[in-house]
Amino acid sequence: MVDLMFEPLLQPIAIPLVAGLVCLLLPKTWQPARGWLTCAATAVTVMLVWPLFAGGSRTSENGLLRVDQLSGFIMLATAVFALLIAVYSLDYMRDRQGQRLYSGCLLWSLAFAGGALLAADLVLLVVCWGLLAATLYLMIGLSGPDASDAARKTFMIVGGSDTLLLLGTALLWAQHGSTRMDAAAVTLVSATDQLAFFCFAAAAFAKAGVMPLHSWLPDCGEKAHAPVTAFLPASLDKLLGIYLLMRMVTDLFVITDQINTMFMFFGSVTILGATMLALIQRNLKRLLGYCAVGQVGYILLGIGTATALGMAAALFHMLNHAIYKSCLFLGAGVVEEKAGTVDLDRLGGLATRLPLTFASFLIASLAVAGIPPFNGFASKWMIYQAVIDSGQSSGNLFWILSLAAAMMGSAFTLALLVKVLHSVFLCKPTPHIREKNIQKAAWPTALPILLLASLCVIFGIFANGIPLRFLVLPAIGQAVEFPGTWRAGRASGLLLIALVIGWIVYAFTLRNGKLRRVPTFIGGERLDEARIPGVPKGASRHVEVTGVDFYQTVEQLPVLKPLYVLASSKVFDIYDRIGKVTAWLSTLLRAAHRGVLPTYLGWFVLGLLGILYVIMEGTP
Amino acid sequence: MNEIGLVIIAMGVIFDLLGCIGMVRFPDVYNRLQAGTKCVTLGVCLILIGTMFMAQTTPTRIKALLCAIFILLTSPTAAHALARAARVTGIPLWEKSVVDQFEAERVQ
Amino acid sequence: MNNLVPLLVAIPLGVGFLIPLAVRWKPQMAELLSNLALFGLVLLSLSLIGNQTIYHMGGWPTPNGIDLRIDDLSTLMLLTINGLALIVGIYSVVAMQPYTSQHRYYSLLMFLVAGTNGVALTGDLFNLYVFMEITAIASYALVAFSGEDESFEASLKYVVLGGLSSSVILIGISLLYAVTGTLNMTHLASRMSEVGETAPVKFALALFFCGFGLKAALVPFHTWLPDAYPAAPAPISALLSGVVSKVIGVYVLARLLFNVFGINDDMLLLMRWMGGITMVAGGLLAVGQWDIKRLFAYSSISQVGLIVLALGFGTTWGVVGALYHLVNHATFKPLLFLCSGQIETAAGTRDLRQMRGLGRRLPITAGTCMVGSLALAGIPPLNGFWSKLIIVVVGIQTDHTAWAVTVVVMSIVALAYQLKVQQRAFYGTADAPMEKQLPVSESPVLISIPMIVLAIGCIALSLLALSGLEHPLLVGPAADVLMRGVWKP
Amino acid sequence: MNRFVLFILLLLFWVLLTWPTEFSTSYFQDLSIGTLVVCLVTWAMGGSSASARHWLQPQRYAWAFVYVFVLAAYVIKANVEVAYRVLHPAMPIRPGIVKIKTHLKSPSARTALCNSITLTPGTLAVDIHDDGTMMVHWIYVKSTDEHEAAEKIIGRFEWFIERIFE
Amino acid sequence: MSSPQETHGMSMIVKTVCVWVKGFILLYGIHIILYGHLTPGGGFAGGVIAAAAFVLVMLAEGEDAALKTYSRKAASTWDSLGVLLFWLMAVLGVVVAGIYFFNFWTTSESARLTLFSGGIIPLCNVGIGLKVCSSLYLVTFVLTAHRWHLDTEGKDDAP
Amino acid sequence: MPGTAFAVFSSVLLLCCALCLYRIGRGPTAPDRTVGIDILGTVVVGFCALLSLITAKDYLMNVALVWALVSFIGTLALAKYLERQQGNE
Amino acid sequence: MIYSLCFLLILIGLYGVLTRQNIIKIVISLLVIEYGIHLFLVLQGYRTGGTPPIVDSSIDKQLWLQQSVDPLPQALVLTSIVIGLGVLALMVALSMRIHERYGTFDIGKIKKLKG
Ligand code: NA
Ligand code: NA
Repeated sequence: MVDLMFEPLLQPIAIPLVAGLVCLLLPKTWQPARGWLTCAATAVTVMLVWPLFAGGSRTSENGLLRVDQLSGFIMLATAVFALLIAVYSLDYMRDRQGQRLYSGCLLWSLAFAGGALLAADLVLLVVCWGLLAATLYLMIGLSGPDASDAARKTFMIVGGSDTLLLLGTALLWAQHGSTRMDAAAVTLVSATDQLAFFCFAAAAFAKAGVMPLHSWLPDCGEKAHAPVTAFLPASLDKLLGIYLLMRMVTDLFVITDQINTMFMFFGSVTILGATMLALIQRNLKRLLGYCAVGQVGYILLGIGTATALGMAAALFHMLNHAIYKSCLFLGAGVVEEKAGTVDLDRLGGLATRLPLTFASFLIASLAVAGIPPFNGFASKWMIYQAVIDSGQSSGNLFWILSLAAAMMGSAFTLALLVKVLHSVFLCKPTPHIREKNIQKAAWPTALPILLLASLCVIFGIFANGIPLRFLVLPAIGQAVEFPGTWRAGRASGLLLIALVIGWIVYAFTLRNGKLRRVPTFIGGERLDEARIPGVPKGASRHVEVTGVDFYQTVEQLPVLKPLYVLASSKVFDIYDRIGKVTAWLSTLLRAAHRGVLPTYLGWFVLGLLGILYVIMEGTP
Repeated sequence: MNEIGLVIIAMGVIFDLLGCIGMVRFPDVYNRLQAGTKCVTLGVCLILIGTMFMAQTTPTRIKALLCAIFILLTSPTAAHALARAARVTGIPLWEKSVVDQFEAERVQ
Repeated sequence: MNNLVPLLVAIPLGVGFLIPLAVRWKPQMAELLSNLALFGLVLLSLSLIGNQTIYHMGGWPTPNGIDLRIDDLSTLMLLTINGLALIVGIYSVVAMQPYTSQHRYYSLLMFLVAGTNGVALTGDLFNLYVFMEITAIASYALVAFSGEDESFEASLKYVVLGGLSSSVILIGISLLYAVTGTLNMTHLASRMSEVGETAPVKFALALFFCGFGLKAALVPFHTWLPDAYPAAPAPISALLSGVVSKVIGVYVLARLLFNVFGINDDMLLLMRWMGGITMVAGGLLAVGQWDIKRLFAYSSISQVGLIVLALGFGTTWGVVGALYHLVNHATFKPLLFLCSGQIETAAGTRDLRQMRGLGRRLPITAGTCMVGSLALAGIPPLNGFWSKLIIVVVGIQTDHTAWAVTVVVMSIVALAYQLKVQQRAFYGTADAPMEKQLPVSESPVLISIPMIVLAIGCIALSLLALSGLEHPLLVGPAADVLMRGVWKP
Repeated sequence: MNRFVLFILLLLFWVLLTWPTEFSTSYFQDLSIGTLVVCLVTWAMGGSSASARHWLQPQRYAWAFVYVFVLAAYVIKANVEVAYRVLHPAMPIRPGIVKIKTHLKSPSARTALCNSITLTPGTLAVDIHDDGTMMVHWIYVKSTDEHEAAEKIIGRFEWFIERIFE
Repeated sequence: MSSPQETHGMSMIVKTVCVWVKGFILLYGIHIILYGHLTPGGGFAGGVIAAAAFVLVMLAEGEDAALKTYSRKAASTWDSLGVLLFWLMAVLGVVVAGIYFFNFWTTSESARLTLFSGGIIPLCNVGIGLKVCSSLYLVTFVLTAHRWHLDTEGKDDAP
Repeated sequence: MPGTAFAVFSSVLLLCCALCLYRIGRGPTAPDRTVGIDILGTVVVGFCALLSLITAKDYLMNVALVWALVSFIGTLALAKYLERQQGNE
Repeated sequence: MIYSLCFLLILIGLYGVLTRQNIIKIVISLLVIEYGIHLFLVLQGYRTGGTPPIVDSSIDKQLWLQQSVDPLPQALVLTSIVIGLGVLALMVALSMRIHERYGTFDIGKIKKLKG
């Protein structure tokens, strides 16, 4: 028992678990104490995880827990994110309902994530996986009355995937007699093994938000509190989903080419579909949710390449994605908190009012879009490389499509983030914003955002030096060849120089007011002379391009329009589809239960006859 | 004793049969009751008396006697109750009946 | 010690008849006496753990007298029955206050427990029939107890279908008696192997399938259940769903098939198909419900289907899974029914469409209900997960992967309807009229304790899994009893 | 029925019921329990306050004894008559309900009368009112006049029953 | 409860016959109960016959007369007491001999076949008889009483 | 000799029962059926007595007695039921 | 021959249960089924047991005491009748309540609970 207590693998699970319990038990009025306890517990967890991460592979005495480079790395990331979120929540949750449950769930999520990551046994993994679904459900649910639908949907998909994980585990267990993660990898020959693989894949896809199991993510992003989304769907669930996928690919199964192609296919579809859907969103958080889905596609592409480079790229992208997407969600949280809305139509001009948030948001956005020198570019670049590389070596032409999808996805992402940046921060403040007296964000809120943004920069500039070298490549465990290396440091230096020059030019020219003012032109006409229907000539006029309006045209494009129409009627939402079919079956069955006793008696006799037939005749 | 018993039982059985035939043949409830009650009561009482003669033990004889008394007491009562119920319910007499002073009185 | 065995039936019967007298003295005697009796029964059942005896009523030897049989399986059943009954009895103290003639309720409850205990104990086929009928009659009356139109309708349907099934069972018993000349189950088992699989035996078997299938609510004999459970008072729904239909349906069927007839492939096939269809139909029907108790009732059907399906896999481990799930179901489904009672009291309706945001006013109900829901949906680490895991693994092991997949799919469906309840009842904010109607504070202690105990049970029963998934405490030995096969004298 | 009389009759009934195949000392058990039980039943079922005087007049028993034979004769006659009507192909019946009046007062007497006429030739008591008017179903109505019918139907019994019961 | 006309029972003749025979029927029922171990029948059959006596009163003399003879409360009390007697006999067996329904009050072999020879069996039969008689009476009562106020009655307590 | 006689008696009584059943089934009115039931009850009493002779079983005499009782009460109940039917209409 | 009578009774009852619309008739049909079963059980007793397990004066008591006759079927039937009576009483009471509330005995019209 004492040994168990000092088991280093158990501590990072036990500490947050106990702390969570304490949080739940603390009286309602002790909120500050609870907040600080959460921070402290997560910080301690980070400290406890560090030696695990640094210490290499080991297995616990009872064989139930195990850590290696991969899980250590992800575990560390998880703990760090938890710490950041805990700090952020100090202020964010101050005046909100359900703090007690929130703190408890936050810590427990960390604990269960630790359990899932450190599990050496699939059953433990399944257990923690399901518990995470439950905490996620609770955390979304406490985000207010509107969130209940999102919570239900999330739990349906994520909890349902847990059930599939159970089936997968059971299949492996029944077929191979072991639920150890480090048992011999299963070759996908028999149908049951393939079924098991697909169960695992579905679970990982659902957790990570790969299409078509993505639909909980936008809902959740829209409805849940920003830190909740930033913590669970944006970082923790991604990390776990990808972790499971990596485990499947590296330890559990022997992957075939078809599987890889399938991964790449789903990756491409996810990239394109999610970013296109994100493009037309008007809700900032929902848009970010779709965006988050899209980024998983890249990771999947990386894994699908089945090369060490691809894996490394995927892991790196996963980390990066978690960083910048958390940053974006936390930023969105600030926006929501300060502006009282996340409706893009009602936001605007926050750049001056929330400068730090804007800066972080800008960095993270550029990172998402894959603009150098930020981290997103580094990992995406690796992914492109890996796709090209593996495609050329395998001769399967699918890689071209994938690459095209990835490129297009990047373009779309850039477009949609420009849209966001424009309509939230840059465009003219809407009346709604003008009315608000917007204060700067408090330090506990600002600190994590700034930290994450700076990570975006650091991991971008020193991609080879820090994240790849210390975090990603050890986790891959094999040598990675970089065919056409992006010299991130040098390029960044050049960019920096360019920026400095640009600033100097700006400083010496523009700031002195030596500007040539020109009339506004629209469509080749001067604005104040242009004929605008409904506006009398000479009347005061100005043009507001809110960004949203601009992208409405995208919706109307002839090829995309039908797709968007279908999407808005939830045709691509697997949750909705299956729900409809189930409801239809249920209605059918209910109609058969007419409430009339003779009918039921008739069923009784029919049943009796059926049983008689089976028993008397026997079976062949 | 046995022979006497047998004869009595035979008579009883015959009366039973006659009563039942009457019950089937007669045209309305009241006549059927007449046939049924009288003949079947007597028939069964005769059977019971015959049983008294033929039974081997005293308790059985006593029971047969008690049973006969009981039947004699209750059978006409039941018939009366039935007839009254039929009449109250308004079951009409046979159409060839000559008189119905019950109905006449009720009409008054 | 052994002499106390029949007390398991005698105490509740005696108390049941004593209650009408005792309430003349003091009306509170009804709940007091019945809860005391139930407490005693729990202690008695606890004392039986590990016991293996055959008790001869009146001291007659096996073929002539009536046997009571204690083995690990019946002990497991007794523990479940009496434990749950005690919880329900405590809950009833407050929950049944609004009803008139409470003492009848407690009498009937006692008869229900007596009958169910008797069924779990008896080693005589006809005696089993008698106890089953006692149970059934008490449940018919309890279903009608609330005195609403629907409860009478439900009870009538239950009574007609139940009566028909009892007749069918009695025909089966008569046939067996005609063929073998004995009704003692041990004796019967040995005679059966002498007689062999003749047509009358098979016929009787089919009749048992049908009759006990109705008691267990297997499709297509399930139609009484969705009417009866919602109509009954919440504690009774809890008891009926938790143990009664399981004991007089599933337990008896398993006993007869495994220990008396001797299991064969035809029976297993039938069990798999009946159980599987029941599971699917029940789950699908539950999804479409708006009446919270009706939803839970259909979910009960689905779960019983799962149990029978697991029995139909026919291996020891399959039986372990089935029994484990049976015990688990006896924690989370009663919990859900008790919660539904609280919800109904608070909201004044059972229609999920008309509720919203009860969670804030009923935190204990919301919390415990959540635990129950997740346990039923098989979310780890709650007890439902472990039994489902076992069942799925066994399904695959025995080459019934399709059924295993179905179990998993229905698990997701279960999650769907449980989340429907959660979302509709507890999340969101109550509208103004509902808000006004809601109680200011959570229910009294005597209501909360049973729910909390059951919720803890949902968590604690997973500890059984830790004692070894292949042979958990209590459940494993009970499964062995069935798998040891036909009884030998 | 008077309680004492009831007690005696019930005790008699008990003795008849428990009549053993051969008497022995153990019969005492049955008798003592019987007395106890009979007391109980008398207490439970005894009712009216009618005096026991009637039961102590021996002439009533004598008339009753005679009446049994008279009644028996009529019963047999009645049966033969009905048998005749049943078996006759033409079914010679002439039914109807006639009204008659009896001067008997006590319920027992009236009951005895009614049962008697029900058991005897062609008549069936349908109803009796408090004033003594009776409705009688007659299988072969010989007279519709109240007095004449009364004479034909009940005249032969009324006399005996009055002596036995009133 | 019910209109006076309806509690009257049946015609004078039926009433009188009822008065004559009811005591004998009850006694006969008790006889069957007490001698149940020696002759066929026993508690159940005897109970039915005893109940028949009361049911006869209810039919012929009316509900009120029946209630005067055997009140509802008395019936339900005896009902419970009957069962408890039976139950007591069963459990006493444990106390005396450690076996349920142990016939702890038997006489010698030679003294069998008399009233007291049955030991506890007659007592059990008495219990059953009380139970059967009272519940049958109550059931009949409830069923007939119910029909009478079919039109006026609203909700009654549960069955 | 008694054996054949009893056989004949039994068959005749069975015939009686059949006639009663005919009346019960045929009706035409409810009181008609009730008459059939009443008479059937009485006939069965005789039959029981006869059976007790044939089989030499004492207890059948008890059955006869009980049957007479039940039949009487049943008839009264039916009669009362019929009367009340009329009263409700 | 008489076994087919039991069978017939059960079938008639089953037919009645399935086809009748009136609750009371359904209840009666159930009773018929039950009687069929009871008849069958009683027949079992006569087939297997020699003398009925009943003491009466026509049997040598000492002999009877030594004999171990199978009293089961009668006991079964008796118990079964008692149980049947209980169920019957319940059914009738329920039917009456239903009639009171729904104003009908027609089972086809009693369907508030469905789906
Ligand atoms: Na259930
Ligand atoms: Na159930």
